[in-house]
Amino acid sequence: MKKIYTRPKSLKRTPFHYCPGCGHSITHKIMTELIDEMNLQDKTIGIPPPGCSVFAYNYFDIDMAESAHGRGAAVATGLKRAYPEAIVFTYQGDGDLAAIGTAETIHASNRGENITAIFINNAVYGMTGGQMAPTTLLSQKTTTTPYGRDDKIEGYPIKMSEILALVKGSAYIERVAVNSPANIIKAKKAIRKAFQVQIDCLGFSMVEILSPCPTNWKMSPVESWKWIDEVMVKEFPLGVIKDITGKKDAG
Amino acid sequence: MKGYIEIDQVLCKGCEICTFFCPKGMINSSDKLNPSGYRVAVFNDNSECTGCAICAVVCPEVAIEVYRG
Amino acid sequence: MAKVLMNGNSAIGEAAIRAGCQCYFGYPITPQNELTEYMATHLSRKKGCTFIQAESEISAINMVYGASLAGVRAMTSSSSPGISLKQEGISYLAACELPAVIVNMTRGGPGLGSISAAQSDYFQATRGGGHGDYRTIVLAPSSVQELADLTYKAFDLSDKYRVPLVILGDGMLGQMIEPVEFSYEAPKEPIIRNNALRGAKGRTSRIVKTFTSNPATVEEINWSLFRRYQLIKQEEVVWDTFMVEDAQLIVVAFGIAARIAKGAIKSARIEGMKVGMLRPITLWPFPAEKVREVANRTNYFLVFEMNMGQMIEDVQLALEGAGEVSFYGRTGGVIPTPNEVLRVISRLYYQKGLK
Amino acid sequence: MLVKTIIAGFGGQGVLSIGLSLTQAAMLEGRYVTYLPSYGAEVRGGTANCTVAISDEEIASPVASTPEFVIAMNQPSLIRFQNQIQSGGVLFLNSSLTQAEISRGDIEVVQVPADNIAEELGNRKSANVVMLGAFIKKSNLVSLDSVVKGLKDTLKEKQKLRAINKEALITGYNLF
Repeated sequence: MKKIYTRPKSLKRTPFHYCPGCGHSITHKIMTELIDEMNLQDKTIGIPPPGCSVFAYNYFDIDMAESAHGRGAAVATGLKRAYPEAIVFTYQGDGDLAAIGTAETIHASNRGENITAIFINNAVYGMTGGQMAPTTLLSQKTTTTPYGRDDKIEGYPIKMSEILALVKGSAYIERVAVNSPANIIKAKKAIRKAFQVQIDCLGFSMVEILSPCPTNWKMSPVESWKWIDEVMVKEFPLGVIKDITGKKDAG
Repeated sequence: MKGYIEIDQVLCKGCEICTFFCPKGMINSSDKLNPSGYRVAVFNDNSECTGCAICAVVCPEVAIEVYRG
Repeated sequence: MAKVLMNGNSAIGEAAIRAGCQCYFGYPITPQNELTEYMATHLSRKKGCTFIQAESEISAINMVYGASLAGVRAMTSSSSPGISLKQEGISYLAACELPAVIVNMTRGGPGLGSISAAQSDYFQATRGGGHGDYRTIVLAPSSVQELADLTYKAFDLSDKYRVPLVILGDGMLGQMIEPVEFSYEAPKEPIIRNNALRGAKGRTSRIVKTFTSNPATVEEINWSLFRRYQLIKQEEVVWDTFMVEDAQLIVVAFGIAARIAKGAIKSARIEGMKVGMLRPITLWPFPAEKVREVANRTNYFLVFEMNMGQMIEDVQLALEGAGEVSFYGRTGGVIPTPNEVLRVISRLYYQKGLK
Repeated sequence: MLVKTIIAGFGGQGVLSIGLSLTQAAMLEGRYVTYLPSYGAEVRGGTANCTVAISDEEIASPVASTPEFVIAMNQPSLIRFQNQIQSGGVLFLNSSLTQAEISRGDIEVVQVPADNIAEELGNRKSANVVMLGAFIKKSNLVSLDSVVKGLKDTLKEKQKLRAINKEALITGYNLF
């Protein structure tokens, strides 16, 4: 029999430190699969953030550089402008991209920086221990919204994809989820397209990934994957939010 | 038997995602603990596996290799 | 090349381009805007070069970080409140051993302060400025010509030691126009450092990071930085002296204050007072040894700064009690006159019974 | 010998540009020279001004707290700077736009109807250059030749403007 599914070449043989059922692991996997399939290993540079995925460089077998919290888009901007031949992606969580780094993200997008943001939205601050994120759902309990997020106090879950779609320099924005075989395949397609948009120099691309965090959601892995379908997508609907390419799928 | 899978017992974290998604119910969690202390998944090799690779697609740990033939 | 008239801010820009600076990222703040504007005019059109007016000082310094990752010469500039915002990025640059040139055209503080010239960011510049155990090399020019000369030197030094470097000027230096001569030609080929992140082609992948879950590893990083800082202290201390040989009173001053002090000292000499000056050009590493050497000849020091007394602490540390240190300072952006400093010198000379 | 001059007027009167011409001329003569503009919010106030320091040795401070010379191109500048001039210093007044009410007896006042002369020459905008001509003659700070050469350097492309300015400069110079 033939081996039809195995570990991607650009994924190092290091066990993930992520919790069981975590969406980071899935995302790393499909990204490294794409880096292999698109033959990008020797020109891709990743900018992981502080947070759970700070150790992403232990897994991606590509050049990577840590950035300060929220500054990924600015670091990627400097890197890409200094070395335009590189394929540069930021890997950012919701606190990173949608709170502390909102300005950097919106302006990099508005300048049409030819970079790709991989935006992990799990509605919670993971590494610091389950505090409220800008994307935490209303009435969702976190360690800093112990009675549930209240819009009168904490405001509303912020929708970065919709915001960035309004910004003229953005080229491609899609929201996906990594909580089922079909969704994972769609997520991979979206990231492929985002990379292709960058290769074609069309401007800023972002894939928002609804990503399970069983530990901080206080659920089993399977429950957390279901919760995305049952609850989270109602606030964050999946699909292409902006696409200037006019093509349904990328090459 | 159309296909089979190999589960890396070191990488597996026993999250049971594969168990949940396997269309044929071929993967079960076991009582076996791996070096990290997780109850690892085991493949029930009774020839119903089609090698569809859904388990591998969803496996967060990239612990599953799929064979088909 | 013949001398041209240029303001200090533009002179830095021209010198930076000639030093091979390929990327400039800035955010407007008075009194350094001429530098940002100079780069917008002259760097942005150069082949392979980048100018971006960033959305904030924080973004600008992080863009510098990104460009430095790619191995090119990059710089940013700002003035005091903006430099405070850049400290996050400077700490990361230091931790990741990434070169960068950061210009601070200091203005009055704290807070929004004034837009006039001040030297109140001495502590911030010479003590690292951000979080963690690190230093930046700090150069303190006192004329437009020296701004240009030290800007060339800045890129070389920063690259050589892989540490971020701060040019600590002030609002007046940035604004004033003086004749300046540029002695370098811009390199024909871009300068790309080794070990840059430019894709793992034909080599193993490379990681630039500082965070680890192992404190001992971070301690090792700190030791490695510390050893480099020790080397810089040994190799790169620069100062200037003026009439110290027979001086009974030594004025210690840097940057624009040193210039003002020099005028006062010339007048004092005419009046028969034996006064000299020691001017640190590298504020970090501080010329402590030179201070001690001068102290072999006289016990009396006057530290003159445009702040409430910051460099005085380095002078006192250097002397370890071996001299008597007085202080005169104006702050908030008030610019003292040479005559004012002359009066302080005269009073001190008389009070200490110097002849 | 260190000599400091403050040149002040409305924004748009060209006070900064004649300051630069003076600085350029001093540089061409191999002197030490500094030029310091007023900057920031101040520029949008009543006056724009700059300080030019010319010396045979290094210049300690580009700031003039007590300048030897002041050129006041308008009334607010006159009011603001007349008390700063050194005793024995010279105040150059654009008498076309100022009413001299000099309260000091220890300074010399030189009246130059710069705007009127410039108007007669057919270009009122060159009033500043008329004043510069008068200033360099009276102050003897730099030579006419150096200023003409400096103008040539600073106004490379603008030939027509250079001719107008040269005429204005020489007219001002020949007033005294």
